[in-house]
Amino acid sequence: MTLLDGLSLLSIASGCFFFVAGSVGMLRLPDAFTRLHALTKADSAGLGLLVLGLGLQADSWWTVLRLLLIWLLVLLSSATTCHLIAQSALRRGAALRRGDNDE
Amino acid sequence: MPDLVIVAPILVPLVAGVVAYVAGRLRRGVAIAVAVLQLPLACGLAWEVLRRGPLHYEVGGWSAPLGIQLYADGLTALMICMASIVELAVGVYALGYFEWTERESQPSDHTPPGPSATGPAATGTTTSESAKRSRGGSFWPLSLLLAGSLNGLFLSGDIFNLYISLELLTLAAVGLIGLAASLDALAAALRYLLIAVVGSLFYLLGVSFLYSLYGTLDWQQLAMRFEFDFVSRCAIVLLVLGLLVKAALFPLHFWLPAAHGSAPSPASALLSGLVLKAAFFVILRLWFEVFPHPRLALAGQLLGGLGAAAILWGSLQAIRQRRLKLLVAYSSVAQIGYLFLVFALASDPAVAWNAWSGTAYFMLSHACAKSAAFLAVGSLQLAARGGEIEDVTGAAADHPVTVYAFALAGVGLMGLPPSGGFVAKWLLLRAALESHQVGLAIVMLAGGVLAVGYVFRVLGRAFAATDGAPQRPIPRLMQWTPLVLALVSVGLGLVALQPLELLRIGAPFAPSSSAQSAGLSEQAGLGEQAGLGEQAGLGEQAGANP
Amino acid sequence: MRGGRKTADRTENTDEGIRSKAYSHREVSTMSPVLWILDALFCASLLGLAWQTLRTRDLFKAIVLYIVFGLMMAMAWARLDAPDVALVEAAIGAGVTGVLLLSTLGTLSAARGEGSQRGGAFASAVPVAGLVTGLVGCLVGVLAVAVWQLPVESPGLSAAVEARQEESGTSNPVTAVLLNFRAYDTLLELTVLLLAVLGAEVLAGSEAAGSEAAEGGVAAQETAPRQETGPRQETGPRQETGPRQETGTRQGPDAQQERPPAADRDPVLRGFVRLVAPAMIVVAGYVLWIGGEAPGGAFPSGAVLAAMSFLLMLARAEEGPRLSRRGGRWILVAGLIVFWGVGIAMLAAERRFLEYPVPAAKGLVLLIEAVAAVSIAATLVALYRGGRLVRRPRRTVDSEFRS
Amino acid sequence: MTTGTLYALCGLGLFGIGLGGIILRTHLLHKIIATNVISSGVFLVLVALADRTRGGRPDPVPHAMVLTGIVVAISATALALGLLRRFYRETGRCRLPEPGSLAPGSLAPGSLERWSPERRSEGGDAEKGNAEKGNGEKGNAEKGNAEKGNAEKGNAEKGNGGEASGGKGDGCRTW
Repeated sequence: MTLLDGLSLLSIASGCFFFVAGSVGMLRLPDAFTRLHALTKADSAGLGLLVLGLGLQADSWWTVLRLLLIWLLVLLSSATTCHLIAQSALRRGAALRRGDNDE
Repeated sequence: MPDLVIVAPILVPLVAGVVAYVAGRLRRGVAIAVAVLQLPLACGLAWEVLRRGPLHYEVGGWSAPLGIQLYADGLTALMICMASIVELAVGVYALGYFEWTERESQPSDHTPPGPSATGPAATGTTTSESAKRSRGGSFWPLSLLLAGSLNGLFLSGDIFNLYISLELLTLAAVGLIGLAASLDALAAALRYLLIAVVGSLFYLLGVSFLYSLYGTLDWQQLAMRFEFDFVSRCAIVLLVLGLLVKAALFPLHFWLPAAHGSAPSPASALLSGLVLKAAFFVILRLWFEVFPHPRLALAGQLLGGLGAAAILWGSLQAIRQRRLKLLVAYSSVAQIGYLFLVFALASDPAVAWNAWSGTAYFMLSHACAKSAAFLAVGSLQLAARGGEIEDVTGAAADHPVTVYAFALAGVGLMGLPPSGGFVAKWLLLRAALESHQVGLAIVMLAGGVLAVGYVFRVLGRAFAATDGAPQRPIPRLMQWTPLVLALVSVGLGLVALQPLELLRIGAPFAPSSSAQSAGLSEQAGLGEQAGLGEQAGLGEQAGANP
Repeated sequence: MRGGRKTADRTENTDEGIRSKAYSHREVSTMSPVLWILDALFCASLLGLAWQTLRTRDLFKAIVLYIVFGLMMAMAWARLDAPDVALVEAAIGAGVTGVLLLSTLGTLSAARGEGSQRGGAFASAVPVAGLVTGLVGCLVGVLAVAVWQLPVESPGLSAAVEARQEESGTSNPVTAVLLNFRAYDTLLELTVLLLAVLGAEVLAGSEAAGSEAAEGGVAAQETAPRQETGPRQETGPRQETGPRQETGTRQGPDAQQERPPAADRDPVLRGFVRLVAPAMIVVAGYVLWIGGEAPGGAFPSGAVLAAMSFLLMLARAEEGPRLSRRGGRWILVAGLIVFWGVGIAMLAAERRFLEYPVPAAKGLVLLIEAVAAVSIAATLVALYRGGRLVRRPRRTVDSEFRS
Repeated sequence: MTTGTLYALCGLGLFGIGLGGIILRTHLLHKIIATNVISSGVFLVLVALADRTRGGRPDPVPHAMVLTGIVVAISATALALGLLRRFYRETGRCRLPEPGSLAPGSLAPGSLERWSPERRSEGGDAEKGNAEKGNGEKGNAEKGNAEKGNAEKGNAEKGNGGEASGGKGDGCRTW
């Protein structure tokens, strides 16, 4: 196992950790906004680390570029979705209480 | 050009369906033109099959395991002829039907709204008016696509292609039921859709088993490779179960009466006359030509038993109904039962040909008779402004032609001579008696008697003295089309020889010529055994050298 | 064991990067115990998701679970070496189905101003449920035995496909099967889509007294004109639209959230759409083009285009090119027309139906796919909008179209 | 056990779960989701069984079949959802009546009550009841229109008379 492999493994593992943490947060946190917070963390940081890990393994720059593109798109869309959900939750007055069916 | 003969029955209606979808006001003309065109196309196919024996056509030029093969034998040709006859009649009838229903309902739209209908409702009616027009309009592309899918199904030589055809039929049928826009129709369409989709998925699961076992989807290749092992038996169960739901055999028939009873009458005629037959056709094909095995006999007995139960149950329910269309729909439940008797009867090779050809003939004559019955009932219902059997009281005075059409269709349903139904039942009865399955023979006779019961319930009311209020006039088209179709169903009894000869080509059973000719000459009263023998010989020859 | 199958025999004439992405797991697919356990876990989670989807009473939860299930299915396809299926499953199986389900739920629960709707009880009493479970269990058990008994190797047709690949005009075997060897199936499949649109249109459009009403008795329970009073009305989004519906397109995947038409003034969403929509068109084109050689093709491409349209609708930016209703219909059937046209042209050239000449095959396949992709996208949008591609007909068009 | 077999068994499991769901769940949306689960299961079996080919390459034919199947499934789903929306809009309910109970002729006098009121309360929420009540009223008003189409008697009594004729055993009218 080379150093590159090790780094890649580390990065992927920590990415997975973010995803797990995000999922746990999604399930455990009390209201829509904090849950969103957890989710977007998983999306941005977790996926970023995964992309990093995979990019280290990729055999061409072309692939790295595409991985980055994927990450960028997910960042964009998750930010937008998060914004929309939060806005709609605000409007519905779902703030800071335990919502069963909000998101 | 002979190749065109086999592609055209699929190509023409499907393309016309697409054209009708975009054609706007031309759609009616397109639909009728195609319906008229289809009859010569079907006859051309039958002629080619008679002349050259079973036809094969490799779509895209790829041979069977890789590509899809179209296949036409006598049974296919007969089915396509059946479909084109019924579609033509229904198309012509629908011309009158939709025009009339639109015209009839328009004045009431324009009347000042009653107290319940306030301002918004009034705008609602204008919306509804245009919607209604386009709805009548949707009938044409739907029925054309239905026609094309049916022909595609009859011609298909590929079990996965059959799956798609079945789904096409399902969706087209749901659209047609939905045209009625009544609440019954909505609920019935939903139930039918869910059930039919699950049925298709059962079928598809069976297909996946067969494919993974034999590595081909072509049913003729399957037939050659078929082994009767455990996995194959599971596949048979899945395929047949899925198709049984669509063919509405007795315990699985529960969706049928509501669906066929609530669709617009032309749609009911198509659904009852043709779509049910399509699923049965696939079972018939697979059972006798792909999986034939002595050990299927027991399962065949089971299906036959269910068929017998369907005859009794459907007929009794039909007698109990208060609504005209439900009566006719339950009659379909019963008549489907007759078709399934073949699986019990054909287990005896000596009578297999009689049973099989009788069943095929039954499909043909029932398609005509049942469609005619639905069309006639649709006219009566419109004329009487009500769908109850009570409502048609005295209809015979105002609409003799329509009532006569229903009576003639009833003759076909009851199986009285000289109708096509009689020929079919005769063949089936002989098969039952010769294979000593007296029970089935009794059920068949009982079914005939019960059919007399429900047909005469309607006729009795129609001929009863009327209590005054004259019925609405209905367009000529809607009076005469059912009559013509009913006459065809009766006439089928007189020209039984040609269709039966057609059936012979590519049939799974070698006709046992003695029983065949004896049976036919007796019933048809023709007494030209020699001629028949000759014809049979010719047919066999034609089958032998394509 | 799948160890035997490897990538060695693939004709590698395409972009290496894509290959290694799409088929990368093949290298590791020797059946190690670890992998086996992972597979088993994966299957278990699929089953668990399906179970939860159908068990939960909260319909919103059920739909979300179903979407997750669809995405997991996409991964299962990838695991089973079916990247083409994975693409379509993710886009159509999970994505579009999810959108349709959610928007329907929106209509259902909008009536009561609730965010979610209870799914109601199970159909029957415990003994019946037990009986059903038992029967289904028996059926599945028997089938499982059958699967178990299947020979380890299936005959399959991969060799046959490979042998004729050269003549098919495409080097992606799935595209070859879909658009050449079994093109007839695909043609019928496009017809299925058309029928669905037709049916949806019939259902959404027929508000009026039915023909059965005129026929008499069959209880013609007519719908209220859309402007009904009653509890359903104060809701935001309505899904069904008659031909004259003027309220535009407020509903989106999150229609049940009762959003006021805020998207107009929502700069974030608009900005996002402005950025992403062109990219999606490029992606759709790329997926279409690459379908000739690698996973992709008309269906995923059409799904991407449809997704873009949903986004545009969500951002209320859909005005775009003005279309008449008839124009919309032409777009819906364009794929079918081209497909049939090619088939008939082959007949006219004394070939068999859909028998492409080998040198022209590539071009024809691409032509059919390109048009079909647009039609598929249009169809998916139309299905979402109750059978019509064009929602707001101008009056003139509407009256012209009334025949 | 090979991967193919494992996934095929999983597909069968999905098939079974979906089948149970479609039979046991009453809400139509659930039923529609259940058909989709069933179809996913069948597709999984189809591909997984064909995954066990000799040559080593996956067999593209089942893949193409599944692609077709997915498209067919979405078509059927979309149509079913269209029907459901329409059905809901007109009845305010999301469940199918018992087979035959809606078909007016076959409706026994008592059978209407058999499925409407108790199902109505079964959702356990009052709002639904309200929605339906409002709906029912509207339905009556609307019936006036519909019946004019039928009977051409176009006067107000007929509209009100709808309720009376509902007693004739016409499943839809008493809502």
